[in-house]
Amino acid sequence: MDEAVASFPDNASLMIPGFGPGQPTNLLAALWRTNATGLTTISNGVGFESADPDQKGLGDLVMAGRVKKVIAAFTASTRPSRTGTAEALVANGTLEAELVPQGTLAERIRSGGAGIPAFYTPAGVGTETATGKEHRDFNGRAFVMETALFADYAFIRAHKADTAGNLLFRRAARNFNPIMAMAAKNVIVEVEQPIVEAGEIDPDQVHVPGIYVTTLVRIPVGGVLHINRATGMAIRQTA
Amino acid sequence: MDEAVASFPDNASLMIPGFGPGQPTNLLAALWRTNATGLTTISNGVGFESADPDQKGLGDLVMAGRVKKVIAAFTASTRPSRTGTAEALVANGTLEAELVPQGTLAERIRSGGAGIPAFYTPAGVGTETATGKEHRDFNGRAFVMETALFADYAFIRAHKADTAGNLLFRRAARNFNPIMAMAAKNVIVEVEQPIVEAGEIDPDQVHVPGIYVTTLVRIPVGGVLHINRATGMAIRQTA
Amino acid sequence: MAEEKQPLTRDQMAAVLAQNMGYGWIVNLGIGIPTNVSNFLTPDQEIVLHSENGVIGYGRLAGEGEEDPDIVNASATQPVTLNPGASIVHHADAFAVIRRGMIDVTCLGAYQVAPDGSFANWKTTNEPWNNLGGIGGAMDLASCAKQIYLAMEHTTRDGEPRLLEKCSLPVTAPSGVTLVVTNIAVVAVRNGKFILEQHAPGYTAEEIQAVTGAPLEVSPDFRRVAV
Amino acid sequence: MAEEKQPLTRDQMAAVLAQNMGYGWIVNLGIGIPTNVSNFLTPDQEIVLHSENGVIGYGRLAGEGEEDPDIVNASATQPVTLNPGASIVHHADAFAVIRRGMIDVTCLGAYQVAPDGSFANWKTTNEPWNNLGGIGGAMDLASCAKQIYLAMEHTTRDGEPRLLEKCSLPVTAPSGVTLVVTNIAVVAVRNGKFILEQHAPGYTAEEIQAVTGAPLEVSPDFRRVAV
Repeated sequence: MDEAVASFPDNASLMIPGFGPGQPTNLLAALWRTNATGLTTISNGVGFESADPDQKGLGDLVMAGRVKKVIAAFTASTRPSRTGTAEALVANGTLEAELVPQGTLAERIRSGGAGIPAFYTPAGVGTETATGKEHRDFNGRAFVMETALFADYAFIRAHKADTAGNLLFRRAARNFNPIMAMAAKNVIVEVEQPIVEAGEIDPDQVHVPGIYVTTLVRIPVGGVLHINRATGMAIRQTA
Repeated sequence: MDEAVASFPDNASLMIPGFGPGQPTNLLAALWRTNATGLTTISNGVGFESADPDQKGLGDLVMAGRVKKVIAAFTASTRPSRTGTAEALVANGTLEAELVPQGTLAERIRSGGAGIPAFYTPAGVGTETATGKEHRDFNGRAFVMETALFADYAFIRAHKADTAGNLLFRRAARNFNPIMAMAAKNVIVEVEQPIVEAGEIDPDQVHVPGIYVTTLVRIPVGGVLHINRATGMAIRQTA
Repeated sequence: MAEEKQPLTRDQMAAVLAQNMGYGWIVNLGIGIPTNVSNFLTPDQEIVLHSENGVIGYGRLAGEGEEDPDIVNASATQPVTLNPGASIVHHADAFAVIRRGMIDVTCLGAYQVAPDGSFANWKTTNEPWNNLGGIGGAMDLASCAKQIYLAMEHTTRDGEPRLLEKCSLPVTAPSGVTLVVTNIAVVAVRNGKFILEQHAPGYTAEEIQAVTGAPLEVSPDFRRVAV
Repeated sequence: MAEEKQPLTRDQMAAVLAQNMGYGWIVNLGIGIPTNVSNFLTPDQEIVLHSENGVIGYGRLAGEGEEDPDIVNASATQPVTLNPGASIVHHADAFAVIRRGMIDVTCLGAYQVAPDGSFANWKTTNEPWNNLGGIGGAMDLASCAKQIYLAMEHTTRDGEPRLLEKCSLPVTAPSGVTLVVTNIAVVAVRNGKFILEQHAPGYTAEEIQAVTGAPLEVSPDFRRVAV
């Protein structure tokens, strides 16, 4: 893992998938161990902090001041009683936040991966999130223009992979992974299962074609496979 | 097949996938046997005509004057020596044609299925196909605005399906099928293999979720599975 | 003799939402009370549950020992089961379903709702737009679903009404709410009005109106909830 | 003694195109001569062939008995083989690859080409725009690929030049062509100029210039094709 992120530069933009499952936990922990700073991140939320060195993630990078900007559908807690990770930093001006409706976020990423610089969506029209954005009517309904997102890096969590870089995801761990893998220049993938030879995965079942993938690393024994959110315990790779 | 298209109305819009393989041959032949007319079609090309009643398709519908408008990436032959199906009809004003670059066509269909009314693409900028269309610069490059396509009907050719309507395609027969299945109100599917029970297809392998599908029909014995383009012969369903 | 006052539990509120689903609907359940709705749907309703994370056709919450860490609902943490015929798509395709208008109803939690069908559920202050908040998929859902059902407490902890003439917090959508299920009432939102349809055991229309910040039109069919 | 004049065959033109592919490139082959390129790539080139129909990683044309009716290249009819590691995507995702700029080179047939890198391959008349023609995926490819290689006859059947100062037919793209392989020459397109790089057996630079409608700068490395 450390080798895969060793040359990660400062001030890079990074896509981080995950919606519960599907987070590249091991790559994030490896990034934590580098000195990379000045990150711009694109993710669903700003993430949790963890005392476990193997679970260090976006929340920890944010709190350590290594993130310059977050683009996310959750930049603060929805619960008034609980202050979110990023709020204080944004308030004191050391972190920039861009709050985006989740579907718009997903479509901006998909557009970045599809060479579409901008599109129109109905989401958020009539709310603060659309304030100041360009509006336009189509067939009598108002839409707002949103622009594509494309990053220097994407960290991806796959279930299976072959040596050609073809990726498969499992169940809800798919979420943002395929579209983020399509929307970054350098795509680094941690894989749960042993990497198989090219030709062993049915071409009809591939979720992400190998042409998008830069680096594949299998999660080593002891690496984190899942995190039990109830207990905070990591479930680890055993073989 | 005839039952599946029995209530097909006049003046409907229809998506027709296929790029070589993946054409809903049997549904098109069934549509030929109805009196439906005034069609607007969305497809890659305007299609072939055939003397075989089982291979009657878009080309035949066009030549019979039952199509009002074609939206396609091929509205005329690229070979100067061979006049395309639609050319004479367009010339005498009985057929309207809209010629669209193939990637723009695919993206307009995908946008229709994704609730995106319009998007920007670089394809065709500086050519006749972009003439009169709205242009806009993003990051110093010119793009053209294109609008979504959504149809009343899509005819789909699937390889496998389950009773929940989940669809799988095989190899290059996938082509326009998934995006057209997402971009029409009524989605009628002809299936090559026996339809299996819901639960027998791995959720991770589904190409089109069943929520998009209106009607499923297995291709009956004697129905057309493939057409050998070299010989013009139909390869038929045997069991 | 008046029945004893018995506010609805969170599960009862979820059960009321489940009663209001039509046959074969495609339904999206938001975080909180709505995700519990999956436990109260009956097989004959043939509901397809859709989640922002691309899980289509999930079922009830996973019981002890049934949990699969890769199968969760919109909460991103709550394990659910898959029904036969389930399918998985990526996040952009999950929102393609939403934006195309295929969701018959989205059930969401909320802080405030008004008779024009507007509601607020993503920000708890009126500070100027500062890019802080938790929108999630609520705005996409609220802009595109055919109907919005809300599940919410009838008042704040301090007893202030949450059903108001006009939302005072920034809205999630300027219209679209058709039904509000609270701990003491079921209120339809129709033609710019709140229609009081049902009450929790022991609550009268007058008592519900007293903690509501906008006029309630009492339905001719006003009745006790049946859960 | 002058070598006998021997125009290149279609297969030889495809072989020249194959020689001009870099290691590990992602390549799209258009209908006509370009689709034959798949037969002349060597395994050590590690080329990934991409087709508009969503087939990524196909190999040579299928031989007798190898044909699978569901595996075809961009011609939509020509059966091809799949290499190990192939994958399939739908048509919109196939063009996502193209528009993102991942295609290192697209090989296309053409009617005309000019030193500014513009070319024409979709319409054979100059009639006003009438929505008739066969564009296919050529415009998307031409607008987005890193380079465009053309395979074309050097002249029309009537002997008129096809390499021109300016295309007289409607263009497919206003720029982007970097290499033109004809039946008698290999011409690089660089800095607004045609650079004559190679000749078919027996053809001199003067003879090639005589059937070319724009000045050719003869490369210092001008040589006979090696196929």
